[in-house]
Amino acid sequence: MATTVAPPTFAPAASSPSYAGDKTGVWSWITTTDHKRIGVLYLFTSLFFFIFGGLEAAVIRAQLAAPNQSLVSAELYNQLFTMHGTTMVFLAIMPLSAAFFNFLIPLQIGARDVAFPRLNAFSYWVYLFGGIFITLPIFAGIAPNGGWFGYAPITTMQYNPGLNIDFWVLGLQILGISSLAAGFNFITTVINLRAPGMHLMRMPMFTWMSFVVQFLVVLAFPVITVALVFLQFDRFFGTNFYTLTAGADPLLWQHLFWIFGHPEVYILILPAFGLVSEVLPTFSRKPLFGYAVMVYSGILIGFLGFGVWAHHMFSVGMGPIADTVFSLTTMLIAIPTGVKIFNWMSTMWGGKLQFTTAMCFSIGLVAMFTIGGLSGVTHASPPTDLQQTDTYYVVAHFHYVLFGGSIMGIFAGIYHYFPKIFGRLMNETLGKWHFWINMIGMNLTFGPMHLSGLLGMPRRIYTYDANQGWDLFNMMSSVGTAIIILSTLIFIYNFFASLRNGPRAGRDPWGASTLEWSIPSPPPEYNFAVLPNVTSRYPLWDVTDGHDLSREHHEGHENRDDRVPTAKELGIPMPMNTFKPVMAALGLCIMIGGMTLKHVNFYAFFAVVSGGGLTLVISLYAWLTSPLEEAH
Amino acid sequence: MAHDTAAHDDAHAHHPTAKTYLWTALFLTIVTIVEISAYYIKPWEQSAIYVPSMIFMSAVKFAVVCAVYMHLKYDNKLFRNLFVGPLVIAIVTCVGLLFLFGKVAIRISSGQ
Amino acid sequence: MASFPRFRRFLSRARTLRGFAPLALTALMVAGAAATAGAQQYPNTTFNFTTDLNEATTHLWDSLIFWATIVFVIVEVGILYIIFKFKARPNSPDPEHVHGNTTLEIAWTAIPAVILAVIAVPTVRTIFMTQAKAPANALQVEVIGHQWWWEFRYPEYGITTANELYLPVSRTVNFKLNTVDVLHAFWIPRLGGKRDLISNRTNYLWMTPRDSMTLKALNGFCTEYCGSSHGNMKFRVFMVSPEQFASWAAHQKAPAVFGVAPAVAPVAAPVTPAAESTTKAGQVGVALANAAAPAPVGFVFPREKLDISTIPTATAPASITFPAGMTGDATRGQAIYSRSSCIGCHKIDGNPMSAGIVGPNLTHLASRYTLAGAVFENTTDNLVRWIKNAPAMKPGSLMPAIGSGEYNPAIKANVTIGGLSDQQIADVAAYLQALK
Amino acid sequence: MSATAVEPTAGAHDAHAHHHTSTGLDSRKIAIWAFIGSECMLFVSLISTYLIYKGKSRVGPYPHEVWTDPSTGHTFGAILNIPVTSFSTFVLLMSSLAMVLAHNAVVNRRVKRTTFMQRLEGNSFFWLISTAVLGIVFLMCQAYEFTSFVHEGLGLTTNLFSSSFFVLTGFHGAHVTAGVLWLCTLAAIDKKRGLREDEGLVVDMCALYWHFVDVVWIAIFVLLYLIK
Repeated sequence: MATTVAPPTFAPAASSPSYAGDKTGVWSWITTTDHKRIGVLYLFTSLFFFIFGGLEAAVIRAQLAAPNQSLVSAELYNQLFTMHGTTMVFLAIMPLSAAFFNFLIPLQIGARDVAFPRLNAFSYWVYLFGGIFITLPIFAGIAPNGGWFGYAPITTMQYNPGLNIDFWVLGLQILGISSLAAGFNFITTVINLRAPGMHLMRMPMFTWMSFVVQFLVVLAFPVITVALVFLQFDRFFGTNFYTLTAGADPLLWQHLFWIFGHPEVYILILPAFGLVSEVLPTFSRKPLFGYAVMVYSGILIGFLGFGVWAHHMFSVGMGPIADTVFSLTTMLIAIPTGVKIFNWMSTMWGGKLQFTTAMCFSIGLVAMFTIGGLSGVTHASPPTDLQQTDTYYVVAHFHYVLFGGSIMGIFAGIYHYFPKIFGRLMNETLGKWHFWINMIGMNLTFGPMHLSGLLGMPRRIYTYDANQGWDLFNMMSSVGTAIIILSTLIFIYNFFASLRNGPRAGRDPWGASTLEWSIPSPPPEYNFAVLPNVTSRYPLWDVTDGHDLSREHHEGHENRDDRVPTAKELGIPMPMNTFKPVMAALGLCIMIGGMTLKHVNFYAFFAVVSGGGLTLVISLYAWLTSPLEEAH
Repeated sequence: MAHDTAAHDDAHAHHPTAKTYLWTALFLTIVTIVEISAYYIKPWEQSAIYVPSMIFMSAVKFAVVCAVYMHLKYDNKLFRNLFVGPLVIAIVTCVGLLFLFGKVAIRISSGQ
Repeated sequence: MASFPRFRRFLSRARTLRGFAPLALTALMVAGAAATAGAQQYPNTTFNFTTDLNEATTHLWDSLIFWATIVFVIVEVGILYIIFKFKARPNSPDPEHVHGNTTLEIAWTAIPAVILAVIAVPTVRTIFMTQAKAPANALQVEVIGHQWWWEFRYPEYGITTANELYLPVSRTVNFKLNTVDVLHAFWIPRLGGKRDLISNRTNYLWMTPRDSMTLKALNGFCTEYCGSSHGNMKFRVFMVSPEQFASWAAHQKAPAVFGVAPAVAPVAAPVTPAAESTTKAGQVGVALANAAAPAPVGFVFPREKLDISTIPTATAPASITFPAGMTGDATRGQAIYSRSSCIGCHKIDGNPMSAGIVGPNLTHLASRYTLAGAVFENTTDNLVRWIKNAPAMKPGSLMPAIGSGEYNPAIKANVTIGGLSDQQIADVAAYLQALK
Repeated sequence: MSATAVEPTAGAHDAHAHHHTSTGLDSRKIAIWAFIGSECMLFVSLISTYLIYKGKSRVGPYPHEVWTDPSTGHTFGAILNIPVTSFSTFVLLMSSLAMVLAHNAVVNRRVKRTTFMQRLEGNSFFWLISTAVLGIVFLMCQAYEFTSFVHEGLGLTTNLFSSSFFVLTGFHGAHVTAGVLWLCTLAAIDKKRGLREDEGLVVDMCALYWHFVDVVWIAIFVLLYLIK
């Protein structure tokens, strides 16, 4: 049941004051503390970086289309693959998920905002500035070049004296701060801001999976922070953490990195699982099969994710006991993951399947992620992994997981939630074109990589010799990349055309079941005029008072939406717009980013770092001493 | 203001008195003195139980501070879970790392 | 916005084809797997029964892919079936709100667990089998990784060589893996296994190649990203009979025989005659005179047995020019070599001046088929250009440009003092090519 | 909270304390506990690194062993100064007591206090300042320790032990410094207008952080100093 509709005491009007409408202008976006606007900012920024990272991959594939090519130099190639990985992981997929955390979590749990709205704005701006900081060097040819997991000692001053790695180390620190701040914020939001009756076991699956992800973030990021601090101190102050001559063990970096890195994999995939778990029930017209098991398997995946890190390192020679332990824990993870796949299939089983674009992408995820999961099992076994690790087989594996999994799930989420976010529907025909071309392109790109890897092609090589038996597969992969680019162009066109001209969506264009669909699209700034009282997992389906909201809105049109009153009219206190988090973020990024100048000019270094620090302190003080909301 | 009740419930939830805090401090001091003495008592320091006993004593101190000073014993169970969960993961990770870098693992891994 | 009515009609007709992509992928995978059986076409395939190690791994892979295929087919066929069967039709009723089924959920928790247990047992057995101590009588080979080339030492024979590895069949070989700089990984796909070379640590990898591998030439790669020329860090493995190995080893152990009576170039000599090299479009070469090459005293892997995949196809960049028809003199070359910066890094047994250990040991350079981490064929054309400007041929190469006037990226300037003229380079090349 | 109140404490106004919360708890306290959970992983990474590198240094000086520099012939003693560190450990332990009494004083404002001891118990400013001062004493001990190490020839870059030791204890020291600043801010507010009973949470957040920094030191003291 949903008691969220405001009493119809207000006359219908042409436009409703949504979060996007009542305050306009660039400044209102810069100073916003509204979780929905921040979500939209995340969405646009991360889509930009997604396309940027894709272009880096396009250059990589062009270089590898045929043997012995020299489109780019070895050095530039190394920067490209490093930045492709770094961009996709830290600047595209994680923040794309964050866009959905921001937009959806408060709506799904029936909250007015996140627990700390200004901290939320701070997270976004730190991400944006950090993303710019780590991306710009590629245009000067001094981008990070140590691979996205930057194994020591190739990243130490001795073997990498340029600024490249400094950008990487400091950029990741900045992005880590953004993720950590968001992590604390969302943990608190989910624990504390649920609407009355929204028990943990009534939360929508996306919120559940995101909740698990926040714990992974706050527990995994400190480890990489420490590993990066060691590296930064080594490079800046001459400490010995990775200094070979002092007897340092390069495996220290690898272990610390992967203690972070494996949970990171689940940070990337679980939100997509959550999105798919929203889409599949909606278009099957059936509740999610085995809700409780889905929750527990998500938690288990997250928890086990901390106990498998060394399976990335079977080739370093850890000895049979460690190999066995990490092999077995890795295999264990296949069980909850498999359970999820079968539960999704059972959700569809017996349903009334509507193949919207979002549904197609969701089914695509189930089909494609399965391939990535199964190839994952083949290298959970150390002896076979030794033939596969650091070859294109592994590249194929994690692209099936991250492209076939995360990106497919995120596309499903974008098509599904676009009407909620922007109030307009995306074009379904173009959506189908996007889906099918994307599906073909993806399989053509990454499918043959299984073979080139199993046929002996190492990863991260900037060129290869002819007659190795890899030419055909590489050409296929490169052609596939062009097809993915085509599909992405269709998506971009569809996105912006629909933003402008798409048909108006009602509250619940899909007949979905969760709270976010009970309010207007786009939602008013305060989300819920009256906090809903939740009595079921599917409040819009399990109607108890005979008032079938879902059907009404499904069949209804945009004109049926009554004019939505503003927060002021309803007397709901809203967080004020503020510039302070932006300034604090800017100060922080200048302070950390300015450290790169240490190797250039000490006085500039000192001036920039202290200037940034001062900005940070002053903005923080102003932030903490000013009230969040207007006095009421 | 609803604010008051929320803060009150939280802060006043059966917290111990200053006396309890003083006794706790005394206990912690005594354990610390025992620890430091153990370091100087050669037979103890060189015996096999030295390291386990030291880890045990510090674990007790750790637990007492968390339970009494940080009110975990008296507070909402949620806080305990928020702390103990990560702590367990942290300790398991630490033990795992120490094994992986330990003499045993290195000897086995060289296979020679 | 365009609505594409035609495409929509097409789509509604093509709806029965939904899920074609997974099927196509399956077909692709099966076709690919079948194709991998042919090692001729796929010279670096990882599916082999060439060593005991490889055999164990391949068996394990077979069982993994067997179960994975079953799960794959169940899931993908299941999805297809569900798509066809439960597609919304105008008259289809609203589905029942089923929330779960405990029996089913236990089943698909338990069944994968059982499958994984079935996989885990041979996995663990293989882990302990392959990581046991190598047999005491194994041939010890020390593998030392450098940015970006391989050093191989046979302590038993007192041999040090680079980038080309000779292995006798039927005898266990135990690789002792170390690196002098960053991490590398040692991988011969056809023989199986892979181990990282970790700074400040020692790793081992051992295997016993089968008889059937005699006179096979294989590729080896560095698979751990190690900097600019990671893609250029390759090596060759020549599998030979124990007798051939003994002959090769005896020859390699002796200093290069230089200055003995001139002899006919041996069959196995990798030196491309000048005439041949100048026929290449855009290439110029040198003719070598006074190459006092002795008759080969030891076994060298026969050229005609080289697999096509082991012959490099990379060419030197056109930016390095070399005058055509220049003649090098080996004796003169030896003198130039012995007073140039070469000796600071390279060692040639029999040349007391040349005792460097930073670069590859050049004692029997002329008996090798490749140069510079198995990236280039060991031809006169490539050798003179390599000496002239190595960094231009191999990005990041620690060997500096030596040709006079060439750009040296290490000092960000052109080579002046100590640089060699083209004639001097031709002489040095002649000397090196005499080192059989 | 009134608009006149100026409280430079972390997120004081960000929490919807006066809004509905599902647990009835203040969001800020949940956030600080999540933060402390995260800090566990931070310190475990640092401590693990120290323990991993223990005994792996190629040159001295060493924490517990005597070492003679082969090039100079100079002999170094065991570098760790147990008496000084025992004292600073005790100081930090007592600061935890002062901290918890400060919180006790703020949340028991309504209690009638007549005797000197009772008034002392209720003097939150005294306890806050005492905590901060004890923290500063601890930092001074650490500064003394670091300086003496450097004088004895153990710099940040000397060996694996020194790098991991200085970075670990330095990180802990940085946390103590942040805590001292936080405490001073609270004390300033208390002096200026008095912390109200309903602001117990503001003190509690600082207290939780401070105690956490203390328990980390309990672990560091045993693992680094007392176990050889």
